[in-house]
Amino acid sequence: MSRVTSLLRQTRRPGRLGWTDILSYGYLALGVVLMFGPVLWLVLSSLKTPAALLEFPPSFLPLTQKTISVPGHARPLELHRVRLPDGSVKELAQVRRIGIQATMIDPADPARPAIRVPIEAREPIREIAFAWSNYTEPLKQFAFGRYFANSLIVTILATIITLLINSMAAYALAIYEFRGKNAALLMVIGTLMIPITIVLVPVFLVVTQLGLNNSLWAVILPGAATPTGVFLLRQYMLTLPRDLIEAARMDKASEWQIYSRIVMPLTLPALAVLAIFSIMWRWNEFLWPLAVLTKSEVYTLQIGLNAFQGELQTQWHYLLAMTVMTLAPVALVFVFLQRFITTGIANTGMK
Amino acid sequence: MNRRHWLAGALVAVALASSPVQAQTTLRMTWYSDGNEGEVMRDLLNRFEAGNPGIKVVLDTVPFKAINENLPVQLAAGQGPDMARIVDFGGLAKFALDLRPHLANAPNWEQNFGPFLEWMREPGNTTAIPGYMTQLTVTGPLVNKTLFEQAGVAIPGPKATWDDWAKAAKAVADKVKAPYPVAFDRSGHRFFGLAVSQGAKMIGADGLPTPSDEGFRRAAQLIVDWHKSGVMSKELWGSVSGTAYRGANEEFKNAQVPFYLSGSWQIAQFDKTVGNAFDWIAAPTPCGPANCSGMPGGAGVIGIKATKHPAEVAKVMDFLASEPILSEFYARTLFVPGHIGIAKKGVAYRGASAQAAAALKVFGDAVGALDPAAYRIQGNAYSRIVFNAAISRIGQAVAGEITIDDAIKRIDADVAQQVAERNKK
Amino acid sequence: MAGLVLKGIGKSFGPVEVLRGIDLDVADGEFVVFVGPSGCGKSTLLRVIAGLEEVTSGSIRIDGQDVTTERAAERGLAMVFQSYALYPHMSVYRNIAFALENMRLPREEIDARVRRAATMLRLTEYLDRKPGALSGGQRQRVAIGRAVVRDPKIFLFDEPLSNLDAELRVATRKELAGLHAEIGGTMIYVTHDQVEAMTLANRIVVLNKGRIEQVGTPLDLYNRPANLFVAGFIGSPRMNFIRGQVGPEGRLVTPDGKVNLPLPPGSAATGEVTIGIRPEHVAPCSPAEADARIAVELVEQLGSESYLYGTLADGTALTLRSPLEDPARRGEEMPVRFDPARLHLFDAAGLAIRP
Amino acid sequence: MSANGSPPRAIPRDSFASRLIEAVAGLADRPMAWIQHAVGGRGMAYVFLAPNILFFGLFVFLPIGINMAMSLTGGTNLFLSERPFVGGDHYRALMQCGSYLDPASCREDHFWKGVSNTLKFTLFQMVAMVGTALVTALVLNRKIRGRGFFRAVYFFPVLLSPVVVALIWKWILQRDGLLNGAITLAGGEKILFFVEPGWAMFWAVFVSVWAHMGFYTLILLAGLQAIPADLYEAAEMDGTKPMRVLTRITLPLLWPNLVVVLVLVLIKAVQTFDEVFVLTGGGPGTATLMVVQYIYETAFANQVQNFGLAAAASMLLGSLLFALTMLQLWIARRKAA
Repeated sequence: MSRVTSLLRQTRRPGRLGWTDILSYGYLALGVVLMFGPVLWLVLSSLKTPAALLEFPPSFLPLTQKTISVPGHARPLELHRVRLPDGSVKELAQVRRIGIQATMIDPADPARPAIRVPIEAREPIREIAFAWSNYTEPLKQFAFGRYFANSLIVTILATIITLLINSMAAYALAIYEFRGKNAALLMVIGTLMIPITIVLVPVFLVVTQLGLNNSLWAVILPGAATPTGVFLLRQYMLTLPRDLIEAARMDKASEWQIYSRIVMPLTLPALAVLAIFSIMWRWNEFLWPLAVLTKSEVYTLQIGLNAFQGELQTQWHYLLAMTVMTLAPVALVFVFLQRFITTGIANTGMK
Repeated sequence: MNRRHWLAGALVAVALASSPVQAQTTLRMTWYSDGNEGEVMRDLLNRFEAGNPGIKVVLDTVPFKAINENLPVQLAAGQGPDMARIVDFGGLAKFALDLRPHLANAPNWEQNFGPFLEWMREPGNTTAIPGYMTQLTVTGPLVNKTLFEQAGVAIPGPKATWDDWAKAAKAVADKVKAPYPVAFDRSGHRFFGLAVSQGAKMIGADGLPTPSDEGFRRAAQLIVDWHKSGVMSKELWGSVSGTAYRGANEEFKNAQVPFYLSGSWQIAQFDKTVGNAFDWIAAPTPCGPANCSGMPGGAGVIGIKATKHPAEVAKVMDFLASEPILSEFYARTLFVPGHIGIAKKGVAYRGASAQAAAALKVFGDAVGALDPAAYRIQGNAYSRIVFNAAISRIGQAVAGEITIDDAIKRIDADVAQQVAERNKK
Repeated sequence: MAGLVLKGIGKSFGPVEVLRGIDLDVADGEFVVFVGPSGCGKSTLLRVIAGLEEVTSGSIRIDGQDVTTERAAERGLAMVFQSYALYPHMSVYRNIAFALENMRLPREEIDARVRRAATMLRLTEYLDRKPGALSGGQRQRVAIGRAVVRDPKIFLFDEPLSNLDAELRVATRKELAGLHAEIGGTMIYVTHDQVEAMTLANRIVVLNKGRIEQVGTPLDLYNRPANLFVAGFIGSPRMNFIRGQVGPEGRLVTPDGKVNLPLPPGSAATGEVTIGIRPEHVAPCSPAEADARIAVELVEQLGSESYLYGTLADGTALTLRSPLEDPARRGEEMPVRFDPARLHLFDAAGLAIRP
Repeated sequence: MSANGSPPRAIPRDSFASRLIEAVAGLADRPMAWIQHAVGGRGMAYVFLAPNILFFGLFVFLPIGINMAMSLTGGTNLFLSERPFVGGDHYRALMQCGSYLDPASCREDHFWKGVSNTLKFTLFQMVAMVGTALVTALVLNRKIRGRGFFRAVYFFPVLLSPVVVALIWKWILQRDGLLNGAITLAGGEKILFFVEPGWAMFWAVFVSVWAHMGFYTLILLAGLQAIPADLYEAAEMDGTKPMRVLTRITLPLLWPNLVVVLVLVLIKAVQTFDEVFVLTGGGPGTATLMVVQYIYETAFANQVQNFGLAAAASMLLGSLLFALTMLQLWIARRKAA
């Protein structure tokens, strides 16, 4: 019974593995498979040839048809495992296939006359091969470097602006008493729930009137003031001791100095959380950039990458490979800031 | 101080990134790609630039979604490129530039693009030359010959009916355990590939759409019935909502579809990805009570009215639409030509296998067999409204959410409402 | 260094009046302690002086200059907070230097001042540490150091010792006294602990419900409390209060007549009075000398002395201090005598009746 | 914050970030000092608020105003000046229903279907999300070896874009996907997940739980770790049954965090669009068509881009969201009181 209790709290009997522990580890192991598996699947899929991508049942690893060069044949021939009429199984190379009949020869003895095999009797022999061309081809085709740089500029500048103006507003709303404070708070909270998707057209109109179309600012500015950001930072700042701010005031710090030297450094965990979300959001943003960026010089990675989606065809092999490329920076950010993120969220006054 | 310099440098860099240096006349063409046509176009444009040092053409490749969803908004806002590759000719006609005054040889254009120019013009206008066709598409069936052979079922002949094909495909599928005996792209355009042969006209005397005529009903009924009897799988028509497109090309490549109603644009890709896995052919469109016609369609490049350089745009267009260049474009992209002169001469497709070349020939011939009604439907300014309403509602009927009668009532209502909205001034 | 003049200070938070009509003169170099029960307004008054709260009415003059509307930063004061309010992300050095940096003093000047303060407060070896790595007493000294380097016109202390344990509190109290002796600045100190007030102050200001009850030197307050509140607040254990009246023959008598005391000579008291007597001025005695008898309820033995808690016949609690180690047992009845010279009398309004 | 002057959180010593902030902020010291001199210390509140309000005004409030104007005008033109005034036509069209309980009876049946799907999705998702996050948080709250690693594992999908998440799962769940491959391998029949309305909704919920659960787990975990251990020890001394410990100690003390999670899940669920759209395309039929998808398609994907109708629908959705926000505020107030 106390073991069940311990499931509900944090202590484990030292040195003993109870069934609750086994249950927990089982759950966690399942979690690892469930959480990482799909992403691993994406990565492996991105290394498959277009044909292998569509195969069923799908193979986990990227496999391709094994071929062999046979003297007397200009092109390498496909290798198959063939069940012969006498019941024996042999590895043969396919010279040609017409309808449901395949013509095959023994690669070890190409001089022997070819035999005809019904196609059900042969099974392709395959080997692991990574289709790196999924990566190299699109890199040649589209200006990955430029799109990457644009995405980077958008992400970094937008995040800096977001952090700055939202923390300033949060500071004003957390620290000062002033006329209109409640109205400002209500405005912030009232718009907390409005998704940008539903006001896309009016925002487009505003941006167009400001003459920002086809400039990265059109992507950077509109989302910079986020109610979520203000709300999150304000909640955190409310937990800072007022004494600190008053002490700073006694120490002849100007209001700006109090904000920048005292409050900002102490709000770092919350800022880190907002930064992470801003980075993720900006890096992944698609619908809005698509609406305001039409010149390829200013494309972000997401637009460039989705250009593989045509009207009638989607070049999945390229799309998946480029998706993996855009995931790489995300994974990096995650690896380096993981601790910050996880402890940061825990501490952001989400209470 | 250093820090400040660095910051200023960064800001300048950003400013530069967002305002490119203007060299000569730079024209922009918004483009989308299904396959290699973007590369080919770039190559041709390079050739143009070499011959015309004063003009530079930038190709802005976007997801197709942006062509249909964002480009209209950008054009409406007075933004947008100098040229664009589009498919909704009727919807964007009001933004199109009339190239005629700037063209060296306008009659030549009329001669070779005549029927398609009508698609691109605003209603009532009979003279404008808005652009040219980067491809003509024509709907038609692609057949997995190997599956038919494995099942031992004979492939229906040239004048076979829809019913013949449905029966044959079902028989094949049952034998070889293919989950999709008949597959249709979930697309209004493809639906009309069936509906035209059932006698659908779509357009009333006043030029406004009247979707639910007899032929339309018959076609809709057929689609729903085929789903009920297992000839079609709900996977395509029943699995998504609204106007979403779903193709069965992946399933076809995986040898799960004996009969796939799609169109000429699939050929290049199938040639590349099916490879040696099975044999496939293109077949003529099956016959209905009215005719054996499929639907024409296609994509074209138009000039945009708001351009500051109409003469230069015309120059580029003239180059791209010229016979040798366009012929090369079709040949390298394996597109069915949307140029009457080239179509007559035939295109020497490059790098196409015998199989693909044969299929292209079938589709080329199919162009000749198109019913005038099919052209009228494609050229009507409201056609896409009807296409979208049709798949959205028939999709619901296929999913079993509404009856076919309700679906048709809804289609009429949807179309009427949208037409009214468009004509609200 | 500077003096401080408060005139008619009033402060309200919405409908709640926290301070009313405070008048106070603090001389240059004086150590003034504000005491009072919690909620009496002493901290608010300190914050008003600091400039952290705006007054609702009245004026504040520092060094002869009206600073009523000036912000905290401009008043040239330094404050030590109850929580110390050290900047957790800065080293001790930066904590102390922060204000000097804000004043844009030259680097060398800042460094010299910080080091001088650190030496004085024995913080030199901790200058690189973050406040989180310091003990309570060290943090306290950093907070003081932060105030000292500024060379402020007035030092303000807001219950600076309340977060220290008893032993450290006594030690730090002495250090503070030493500091005042050494630098001689004007200091205003808020506490609810009367021992701190008594030991540190030149003058004590007793506050209650937003008003000043009495201002005076510690002994003044102890020996001549102006009213019942001050009498009860200053001194520990607190003063005994017995309800009584001035009898016809000029004696103080309780309603039940069991206590009967001579009226102090020259007293003007008449009618209903409250008799106040501190525990140390009540002593056990022989039955013959007794002014009253108490039933002993609790005996606290502190070693050097003992406190006896008992009740008079009418139930009034009475505490007395006895130098004896074992003066009585619980339940015993004990005769006690009051020192007649140390009786305090208060009228019905609670004001002291002075001869 | 404890009163003994300990730092509020462990801050890395003179971290690079704080030094950077300090250096950059230093550049603004003098200008800001002048501004403060001009507007006074209290006026600085408005100065701090100003940039945000400016951005908010330009990119949130102005658009909402334009949206409102758009909802009262018709046609396909973009600029308000070119759009004819139609009054409440769009609202009337949206509200025209035989019965509000039956979306099919409405003129704009897809709008109401979207509303009803969104409500369904929100309800299922809230239960599933909070349930899974709670269980995961409880497990992670134990003294588990490699806790940081597992915490990261569950959090990782939060960082993926909704489109990528949906793409991955679509790839897994389609007829010829990984899951059906596994089912076939195990001897089962392929399941057409996107053809069965029930399955489609299930996977829509599942995938969104998969993608966002990690975030809520962390919030709940923080709450669990804030519960004093001696409460559990006291409960154990009292011989409290484990279920009672959960229901009488853990859950009540976790309540504030649970409220936050519930509210956030609610907000996100109502806004759901791209994730579900890419995964199921709103199908089968219209079984997973969300209201935001309806708005998006009305404004963009339909050939006649009906900005007016979309704007009207978004105003309706907006008011619903506003009401929900106020409800949240009210709950928060009550909690505080």
